[in-house]
Amino acid sequence: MLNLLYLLASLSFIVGIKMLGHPETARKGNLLAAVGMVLAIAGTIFLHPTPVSGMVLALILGALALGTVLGWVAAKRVMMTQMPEMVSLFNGMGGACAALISLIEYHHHVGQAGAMASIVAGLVIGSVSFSGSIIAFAKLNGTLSKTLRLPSYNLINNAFLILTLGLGIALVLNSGTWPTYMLMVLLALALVYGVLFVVPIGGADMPVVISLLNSFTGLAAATGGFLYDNKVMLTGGILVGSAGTILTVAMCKAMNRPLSSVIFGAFGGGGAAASASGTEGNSVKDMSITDLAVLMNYSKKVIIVPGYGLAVAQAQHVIHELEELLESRSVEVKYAIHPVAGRMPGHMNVLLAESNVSYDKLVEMEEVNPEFASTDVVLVVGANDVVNPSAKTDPSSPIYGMPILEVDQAQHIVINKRSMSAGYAGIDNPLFYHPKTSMVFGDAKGVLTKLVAELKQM
Amino acid sequence: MLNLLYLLASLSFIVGIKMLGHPETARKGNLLAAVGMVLAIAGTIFLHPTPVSGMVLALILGALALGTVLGWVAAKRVMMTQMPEMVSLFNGMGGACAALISLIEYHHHVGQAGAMASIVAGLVIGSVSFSGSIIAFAKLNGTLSKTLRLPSYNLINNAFLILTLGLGIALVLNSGTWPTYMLMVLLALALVYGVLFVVPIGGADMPVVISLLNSFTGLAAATGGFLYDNKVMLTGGILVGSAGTILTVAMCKAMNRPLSSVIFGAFGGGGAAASASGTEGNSVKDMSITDLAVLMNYSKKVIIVPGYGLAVAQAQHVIHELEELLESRSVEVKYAIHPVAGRMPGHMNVLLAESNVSYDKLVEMEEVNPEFASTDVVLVVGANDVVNPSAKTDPSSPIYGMPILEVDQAQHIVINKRSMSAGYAGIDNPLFYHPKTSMVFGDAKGVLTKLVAELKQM
Amino acid sequence: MLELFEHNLDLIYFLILAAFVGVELIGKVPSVLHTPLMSGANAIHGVVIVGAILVMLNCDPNDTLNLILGFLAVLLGTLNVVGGFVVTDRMLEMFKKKK
Amino acid sequence: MLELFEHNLDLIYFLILAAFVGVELIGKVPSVLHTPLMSGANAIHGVVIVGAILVMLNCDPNDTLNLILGFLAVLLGTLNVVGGFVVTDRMLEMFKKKK
Amino acid sequence: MILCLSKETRQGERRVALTPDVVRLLVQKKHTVWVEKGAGEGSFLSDEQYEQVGASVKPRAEMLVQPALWLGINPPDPALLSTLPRGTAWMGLVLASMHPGVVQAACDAGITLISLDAIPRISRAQKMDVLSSQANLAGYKAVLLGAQALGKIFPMLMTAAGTIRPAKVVIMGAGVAGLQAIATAKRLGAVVEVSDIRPETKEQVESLGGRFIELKQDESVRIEGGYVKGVSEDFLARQQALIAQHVSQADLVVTTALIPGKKAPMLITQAMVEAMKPGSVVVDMAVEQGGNCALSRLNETVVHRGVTILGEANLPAHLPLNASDLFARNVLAVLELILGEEGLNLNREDEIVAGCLLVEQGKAVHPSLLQP
Amino acid sequence: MILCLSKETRQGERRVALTPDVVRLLVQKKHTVWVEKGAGEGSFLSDEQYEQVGASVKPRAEMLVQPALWLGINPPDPALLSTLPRGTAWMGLVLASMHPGVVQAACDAGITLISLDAIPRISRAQKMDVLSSQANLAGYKAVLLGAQALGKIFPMLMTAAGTIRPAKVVIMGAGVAGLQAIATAKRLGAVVEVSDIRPETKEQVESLGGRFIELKQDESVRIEGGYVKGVSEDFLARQQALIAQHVSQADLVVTTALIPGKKAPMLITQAMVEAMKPGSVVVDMAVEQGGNCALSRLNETVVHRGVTILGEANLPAHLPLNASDLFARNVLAVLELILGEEGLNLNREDEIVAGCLLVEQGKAVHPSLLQP
Ligand SMILES: NC(=O)c1ccc[n+]([C@@H]2O[C@H](COP(=O)([O-])OP(=O)(O)OC[C@H]3O[C@@H](n4cnc5c(N)ncnc54)[C@H](OP(=O)(O)O)[C@@H]3O)[C@@H](O)[C@H]2O)c1
Ligand SMILES: NC(=O)c1ccc[n+]([C@@H]2O[C@H](COP(=O)([O-])OP(=O)(O)OC[C@H]3O[C@@H](n4cnc5c(N)ncnc54)[C@H](OP(=O)(O)O)[C@@H]3O)[C@@H](O)[C@H]2O)c1
Ligand SMILES: NC(=O)c1ccc[n+]([C@@H]2O[C@H](COP(=O)([O-])OP(=O)(O)OC[C@H]3O[C@@H](n4cnc5c(N)ncnc54)[C@H](O)[C@@H]3O)[C@@H](O)[C@H]2O)c1
Ligand SMILES: NC(=O)c1ccc[n+]([C@@H]2O[C@H](COP(=O)([O-])OP(=O)(O)OC[C@H]3O[C@@H](n4cnc5c(N)ncnc54)[C@H](O)[C@@H]3O)[C@@H](O)[C@H]2O)c1
Repeated sequence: MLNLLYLLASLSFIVGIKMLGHPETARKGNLLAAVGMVLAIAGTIFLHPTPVSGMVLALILGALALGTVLGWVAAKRVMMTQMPEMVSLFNGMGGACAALISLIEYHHHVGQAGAMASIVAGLVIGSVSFSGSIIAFAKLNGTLSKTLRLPSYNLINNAFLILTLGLGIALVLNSGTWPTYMLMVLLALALVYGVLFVVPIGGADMPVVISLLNSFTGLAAATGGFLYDNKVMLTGGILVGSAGTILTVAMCKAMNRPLSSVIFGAFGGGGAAASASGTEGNSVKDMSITDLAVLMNYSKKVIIVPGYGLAVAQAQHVIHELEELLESRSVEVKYAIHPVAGRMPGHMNVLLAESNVSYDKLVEMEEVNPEFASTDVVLVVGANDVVNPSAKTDPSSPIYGMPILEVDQAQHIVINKRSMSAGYAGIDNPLFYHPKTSMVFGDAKGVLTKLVAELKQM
Repeated sequence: MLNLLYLLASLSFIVGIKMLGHPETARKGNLLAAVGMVLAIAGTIFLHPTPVSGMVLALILGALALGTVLGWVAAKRVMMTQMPEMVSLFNGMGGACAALISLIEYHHHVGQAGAMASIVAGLVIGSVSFSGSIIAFAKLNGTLSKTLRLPSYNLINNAFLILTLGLGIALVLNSGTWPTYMLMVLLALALVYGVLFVVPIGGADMPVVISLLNSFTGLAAATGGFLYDNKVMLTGGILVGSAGTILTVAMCKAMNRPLSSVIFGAFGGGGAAASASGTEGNSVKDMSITDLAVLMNYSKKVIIVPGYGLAVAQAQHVIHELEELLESRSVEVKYAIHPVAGRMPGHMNVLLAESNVSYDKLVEMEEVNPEFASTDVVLVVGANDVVNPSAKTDPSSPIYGMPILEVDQAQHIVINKRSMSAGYAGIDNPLFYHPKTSMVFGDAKGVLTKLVAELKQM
Repeated sequence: MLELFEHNLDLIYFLILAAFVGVELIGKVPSVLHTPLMSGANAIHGVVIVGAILVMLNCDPNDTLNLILGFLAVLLGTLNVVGGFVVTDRMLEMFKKKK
Repeated sequence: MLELFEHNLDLIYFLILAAFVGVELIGKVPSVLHTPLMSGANAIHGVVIVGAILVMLNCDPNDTLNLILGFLAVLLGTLNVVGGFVVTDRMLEMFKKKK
Repeated sequence: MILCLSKETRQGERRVALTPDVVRLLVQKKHTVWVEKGAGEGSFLSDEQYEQVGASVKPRAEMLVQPALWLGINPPDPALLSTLPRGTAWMGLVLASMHPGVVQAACDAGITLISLDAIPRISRAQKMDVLSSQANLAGYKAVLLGAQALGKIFPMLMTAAGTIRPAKVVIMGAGVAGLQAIATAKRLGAVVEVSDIRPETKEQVESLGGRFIELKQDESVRIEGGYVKGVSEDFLARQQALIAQHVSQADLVVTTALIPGKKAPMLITQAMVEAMKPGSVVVDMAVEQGGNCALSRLNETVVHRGVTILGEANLPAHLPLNASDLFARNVLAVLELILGEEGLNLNREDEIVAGCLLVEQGKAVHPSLLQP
Repeated sequence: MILCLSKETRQGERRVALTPDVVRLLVQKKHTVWVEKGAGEGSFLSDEQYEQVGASVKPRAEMLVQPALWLGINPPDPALLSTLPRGTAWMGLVLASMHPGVVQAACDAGITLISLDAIPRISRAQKMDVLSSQANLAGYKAVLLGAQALGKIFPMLMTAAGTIRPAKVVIMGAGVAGLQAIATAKRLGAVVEVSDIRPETKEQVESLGGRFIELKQDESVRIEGGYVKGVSEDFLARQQALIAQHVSQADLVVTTALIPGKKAPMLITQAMVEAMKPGSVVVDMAVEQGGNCALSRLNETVVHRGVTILGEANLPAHLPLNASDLFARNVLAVLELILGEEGLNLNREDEIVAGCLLVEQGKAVHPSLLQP
C-alpha cells in the first residue's frame, strides 16, 4: 500500500514536471506534484510498518505544522521581485535536511560501505547546497553585496574541494569506524566549500547557481533514497537532479554563457549579460524571443511602435503577420504612429499600407498616449528618437520639446533594434535603461520572423 | 559483462529513437540502434554463461547469416514506393519470432503463473501482429485488393477477441497444465483475429495499422524480456511499445482522424482521405502539408502558378514568404503568370506587386512553358482553368484553344484549392487526376501559412 | 566494480531511465518558465523530508539529541516543500488565462 | 494483487519509466519522419531475437522440433532486425543534404 | 492581301491599330503592309520606324488604289468608307449599336466590315479581346484622372503637421475597367468601395482589397453570360438610395457601369452630386453610352457646386504607348485567324468570325443585322 | 492681437494659411480672427464656414484699419506690404534669398516680418515645418503629374494581349519631396531608381523600396546639418555621366535636388533629354530655384523631341485641401509659440523665434540680414 502511494507520488512528480514545462499546464503541474508530496508524506507517517511512540509522532506532526505555517506565510508574503532569493532559501532548507539525516544515520550504519557512501554523499552534497544557497540568498537579498574574490582564489577553492572529497572517501572506506569528530570536520569542510563556491559569483549569474544548487539538493535527496531503498525519494531526487542540470544548461544558453565557463573559473566575473555596454553604468536587460512570445501571448493589449528600423529591415509584412496572429489569440493590437517616425512624413503609413495593415489599427500619438497605461506590452520596433524620454526631461537634448510616445506608462516595454546605437538625432536613449524595458537585439525582420514562429508553436 | 553490453544496447535504443526524431540526426540514430543491436546479439551468443553445443551454435549462426543475407537483399532491392509494405512484412517476422519463442517455452514453464502470463501474452500478441502484418503487406502489395467487410462484422470480430483473450487467461490461470492442443487453438484464434483485425481496413489507413501492429510487436518482445528477466529485451520492447503507440496517435492526428475512430469501428471505412469525390471514378491523390514541405525543401527548382484563388484567399504575402524561404535554402523559385489568371488583366501582377514580389520572378507563359520539364515541383495555388489540359485536348471544351501553362511536364504537380469545384469556366480539370498530381485541399492562405511553418522547422 | 554493477542492475536501469525522463521532460521549455520550473523542482526535492520522517520514526524515543536533530530536519524539509510549492504557484499566477 | 505489485516494484518502476521515455522521445516529431521512425522502431523490436537465441542456447541439442522452431525464430528475428535497419536507412537517404 | 494601317482622325485620339513590332511579324509572314503617313505619331511611333520593319509609308490617297484590308481603331467615318475601293475590308471598332450609319455605309460601299468589339468573349478569343485590353487601361487612367483633379492625396499620412485621412473612392461597376480602377485606387492608398449588381463581383472586388457594397438582388436584374442585360427602374431607384450615402462621403467616384447595347444605367443623380463634399470628383467612364452620372457631359469637365465631373470619353487614348501596343497584338491575333494564304479567309463556321463579321462584300451577314 | 487671414493672390495658388478648423481653435483661445473675403475659395472653404467658427469676414480694405498679425502663404507683394499699418506683423513664406525686396519693403513699412521657411529644422519645430509639410505633398503630386502626362501605365501587367513592362521612374534627390515621390511611384507599381549625394539617403531610399544609384562621394561635396551646401562642377559632371544611362532608359524623371540658398544643381542636360525615349516625361520640381533640367521653363510645359518637360512650380497648390490643412496646423503651432496674452511675444532667446524673425518693427534683426 505504501509502495503504491510512493508510486503515485513518483508519477505525480514526473507528470508534474512535464506540466511545469508548458505555460498552460504549469500551475496544474505544480499542484499535482504537491498532491503527490502530501501522499508520500502522509503515507510515510501513517503507514509505517512498526508502531511509533506518541511523542515521536507528535514531534513529527508538530514539525510539519510549524514548517507549513512558516513556509506558507513566508512564501505568501514575499514580493514578486524577491522570489528567486526565497527559492534559494528553501533550497538551502532541503540541503540542510539531507545533511541532518546523514548526521543522524551515520552511527546506525557503521560498517556498511554502501550505506555509508550514501550517508557521506548526502552529508557533503546537502551541506554544500545549504551553505551555498544561504550565500546566494544573502547576495540576492543585498545583505552580502560585495563580490569577494581572494587573490589565489581558484587554488583555495580547489584545495577545499579535494580535501572534502578526500575526507569523504576516507570515511566511506573506513565505513564509519572513524571517530565522530571526523564527521564534524567533513561537515565543516563541506559547509565552507559551499560558501567558497558561491561567494565569488556576481549577481547576474545567481539564477544559474541556484539552479545548480537545486539539482545538488535533488541528488542529496536521492542519496536518502538509496539509504532507505525508498523509491519516491529516489525518483524525486534523481528527477530533480537531472532536470535541474538540464535546466541549468538551458539557463546558461538563454544567457549566452557556456555552462563550462559558469562551472569552471569564469563563474561570475561580473555577469556579461547584465551590462551590455550601458552608458553611465546603467544596465540593460536582454530578453529572449521565446520570452517575448510568451509575454505577448498572455497579454490583453499590445501596442506596436514602428520606427525607421522597421522600414530599413523591410519587416512590414512580418509585423502584419504578428499582428494578425495575436489578434487571432484575442490579443488587442494597435500601432502607435509617431508623426515623425521614419525619415519622411507618413513613412510608417506608406510602409504599413504596403502590407495591408488596416488603417483603423493605426493610432495617432495624441490619441494613443493615454492608452499606454492600460497596455500590457509595448513593442518598439526599430524606433528610437520617437520614444526618447529626454525629449521631455532634458532641456539640453537636441530633441527637447518634441512630443513623444509615452511608452513608459505600459507594463512592459520591449525594444527591438540591432544594437545600442543611436537614431537620427544621434543621442542616447534613457528608455533603454528603464527598469520596465527589455531589449531584443537583432534585425527587425529576423527577430519578428522568429517571434512569429515561436508564437505559432504556443 | 553481458549486462553491461545489454545496458549499452538499451541506451543505444533510447538515444537512437531520440535521434530518429530529427531529420538531421535520423540516419545516425538508426545506425546507433543497429550497433546496439549487434552488441546485444553478439553478447547473448558469446557471453552465454553455460557451455553451448557446437551444433546449436552453428544453427544459430547459420540462421543469423541466412537472415542477414535475405533481409539485406530484400531491403536493398525494394522500391521506394514499396517500403511501407516491406516494413509491414519485417514487423510480421518479429511477431512470428515472439510467438515461436512462446511456443517453445510453454512446456518449460508449466506451473509458473508469472512466466506463463508472459508466454501466453507473447504468443497472442506476436501472432496477431504476425497475421495482421501479413494481411497489411498483401493489401499494400495489391495481392489483396478488395476491402472485405462481412455483414455483422463487428460482432464476429469482437467475439474472436473475447475468445482469444478468454482462452489465454484460462491457460495462464491453469499455468500450462492444459494439453498442448489448447495452446494450438489459442495460436489459431490469435492468427485469425489478426487477419480479421486488418482485413476490413482501407488502404489509406494502412500506415496507421502498421504502426499499431509495430507497437504490438514491441510489447511481444517485452514479454520475452519478462520471461528471461532480460533488460535489453524489456527496454527495446517497452520503448517500441510506447513510442509506437504515440507514433500511431501522431499519425492519426496528421491524417485528421481520431485514434478512437481508427481503433473502434470506423477503422477503414473506405479511407476518407483517399477518394475525395473524383469524377468518372478517377481518383485524386491527397498530400499532407508536411510532405509538401519536405518535397519542396529538397527540390532544386519550384515554379508557383498563382490563380484567382490566391487573390480570393489574399495569400499574396504568405506566398512571398514561402518564396523567400525556399530561396534562402537555395531552391530556385519562379512564378508562372498565365495571361488570364485571375479575373482582370494583370490580376496576378497587382496581387504579387502588393507583397513586393520582384518583377524578375514573374515569368510569362510562353517563356515559362519550356521550363517546366526541368522543374521539380509545380505548386498551383488557386488556379484551375489556366492549367486545364482540356484546352489543348478536348475540342468540345469551352476553353478549347486557350493556351495553358503546361505544368504536367514537371516532376511533381501539387495543386492547392479548397475543394474539387470548378473555376471560372465551370468545367472539370483532368489535371487533378493526373498520376503526377497531388492535391492539398484548403484555403490558400491557411495552407501556405502552415507550409511555411513546417518548412521553418526543417 | 563489475560486481557492484551486476548487483545493482535494477537500480542502475532505474537511475538511467529516471535521469532520461528528467532530461526529456525539460527538453524545450520556454525560458520564461525557467524560474518557475526551477522553483517547482526545488519543491519536489523536498521529498527528502520522507527521509527525515523515517529517521524520526525509527528513532529511539529517548535519544533526545537525535530527536531534536530529526525534528529540525522535518521542519526544514517542510519549509522546503511548502514554501517551494507555494512560491511556485505564485510565480505561475501570471499564466492564468486572461478574461 | 497488491502482493504481485509489491514483489515486482522494481519492474513496475522500470516499465513506467521506460514507457515514459518512449513517449517523451517521440514527443513532437515532424510527420515526414513518421514512416522512418516507425520503421526504425520496427527494427528495434527485433531485439526479440535475443529471446530466440536464448531459447536455442538453452535448448537440448537433441530436441529437434524445438531446434527447428528456434532456428526459424532466429531467422525471422534476423530478418526483422537486418531488414528493418536497412530499409530505415534507405528511407532516410532522402534527408541527405542535396548539392 | 495588302494591309493598310490608317491614321486615326478622331479628336484627341493618339492610338494606332498596328505598331512596328507587330508590323515586323506581319512582314515576316510575307504580308504587305502600307502605313498611312503619320499614323503612329500620337503614339510616338515615327514613319521611319514603320519603314524600318518593312512597311511602306504613304499618304492616304495613294493607299486607295486597290482593295486591301484596312485596320483602324475608331469607327470609320461613313463618308470615308465610301472612298474605299470595292472589295476592300475594314477592321476595327465598329460599335454598331452606337454607330448604325457605319454598317449602312459599308453595305453601300460594297466592302467587308469586321467589328473587333463584336468578337465573342470566349476563352479562345481572349487574346483578340480589344474591349478588355482597352478597358483595363481605361480603368487605370480614370483613377489617375480623378486623382489629378482631386485637391487631395489618396493615402493616409500621419505627419508632424497632423494626419491626412485616406481618400475614399467609390467605384460603380466591377467589370474589366472597374476592377483595374479598384486596383489602382487601392495601390495609391485610398479606401475603396464598390457597387455592382452581378453577385460574383463581390468576391472579385474583395480579392482586390475593395469593400463591396452589398445590394439585395431582385429578379428584375437580368444577367446573361457575365453581362447585365437590364434592370428595372424600381431596382435602380433602390440601388441609388443605397449608394447615395457612400457617394456623399466619397472624395472620388468612378463609374463604369454598362449594359451592352443599351443606355448606361443612371446611378449618380444630380441630388447625389449635390450631396457630395465640395472639391470631390466624379469620373464618368460610361459617358459615351449616356453616362452613369446625370451631370456628366461628353468630353467636358463640369463643375457643379464644387464637385468636378469629368466626362472624358476616350481614356485609353491617353495611354497611347500601351494602348496601341495591346490593340496591335489583339489585331495580330485576329489576323492570324482570318488571313489565309491569299487574302481574307472568313470562315463563318468559326464562332469568332461569325461574331465579328458584320458586312461581307456589302452584304450584312451578322445575325443581329438580319432581323430588321 | 487681431489675426488677419489674407487671400492669396499668386497665380494658380489655391491654398489658404488658416482653415476653419484652426480658426475655431484660435477663437476658442480668445483670439480675434478676420478673414479676407474669399480667402478659402481655392480650397473649397466658404466664407460662411469661417464665420461659423467665429471669424469675421471682411474685404481687405476694412482689415487695414488697425495693426494686426497678417497670415499668408506666398511671399507678399512689396507694394502690398506698404499698405499695412505700422505695427503690423506679417507671417508666411518669405523665401528671403529669392525675394530680397520683401525684407526691404517690410523695413520701410515699419512692420514685423516672420518667415516660416526660415524656422530652424530642429526636432521641436517639426510641427511648424511648412517646408516639409508642403514638400511632402509636392512629391506625391509630382509623380501623379508625371503619370498623367506619360502615355503609359506604371505597373507591370501580364495580359492576354501581351505583357506591359513596368514603367521606370528615376528620381533625383531624396529629400522630403523625393522620398514621397519614391513612395508614390513604387505604390503605383513603377521600378524606381534614385540618385542623391548625401550618403545616408541610400538606406532611406531602400527602406522605401527604391534602388539607389551608387555614386562615389568626393571631398567637394559639402554637407552640413542634413543639407547639401555645395558641390564642385567637376563632381556634377561625373554625376551627370553616371545618371545619364539611367535617365535614358527612364519613362519618367522627377528631379527634386536643391541646395538651400543657391541655384539648384543642373543634373539633366539637354543631351540627356535628347537621349530619352520619345513619349517620356521629366518633372522638374526645382524649376523655381533654377531647375535641375536644362530645358525646363517655369510654369510651362515644354515638349522637346517627344520628351515632355513639366515646369510646374507650385505643386502643393494642386492639393489645396491637404495643403491648406497642414499649412494651417503648422501656422497654429507657430502661433502657440509667439502669441502671448496681449499680442506678439517675440522672445529672441528662443532658437525658433530667432530663426524666423527677419524684421521686427521695421528693423532687420535676423543674423543673415545684418552682415551686409
Ligand atoms: N518622419 C520625418 O519626416 C523625418 C524626417 C527627417 C528626420 N526625422 C527624424 O527621424 C527620427 C525618426 O525616429 P525613429 O524612432 O523612427 O527612428 P530613429 O530614431 O532614427 O531610430 C531608428 C532605430 O532603428 C534601428 N534600426 C535600424 N535598422 C534596423 C533594423 N534593420 N532592424 C532593427 N532595428 C533597426 C536603429 O538602431 P540600431 O542601429 O541599433 O538597429 C535606430 O536606432 C526622428 O528623430 C525624426 O525627427 C523624421
Ligand atoms: N484575367 C482576366 O482578365 C479574366 C477575366 C475574366 C475571366 N477570366 C477567366 O478566369 C479564369 C482564370 O483562371 P484561374 O486559374 O486563375 O482561376 P479559376 O479557373 O477561376 O480557378 C480558381 C480556383 O481557385 C480556387 N479557389 C478559390 N478560392 C480559393 C481559396 N481561398 N483558396 C484556395 N483556392 C481557392 C477555386 O477552387 P475551389 O473552389 O476548389 O477552392 C477555383 O477552382 C480563366 O478561365 C479566365 O478565362 C479571366
Ligand atoms: N471570359 C473572358 O475571356 C472574358 C474577358 C473579359 C471580360 N469577361 C467578363 O465580361 C464581363 C463584363 O466585363 P465588362 O467590363 O466588359 O462589362 P461591361 O463593360 O459591360 O459592364 C461593366 C460593369 O458594370 C456593371 N453594371 C451594370 N449595371 C450596373 C448597375 N446598375 N450597378 C452597378 N454595376 C452595374 C456590370 O455588372 C459590369 O461589371 C465580366 O464578367 C468579365 O469577367 C470575360
Ligand atoms: N529633423 C527634422 O525635423 C527634419 C525635417 C525635415 C527634413 N529634414 C532633413 O532635411 C534634409 C533635406 O530635406 P529637404 O527635402 O528640405 O532637402 P532639399 O530640398 O534641400 O534638397 C532635396 C534633396 O536634393 C539632394 N541633392 C542636392 N544636390 C544634389 C545632387 N547634385 N544630386 C542629387 N541630389 C542632390 C539633397 O541631398 C536633398 O536630399 C534631410 O536630411 C531631411 O531628413 C529634417
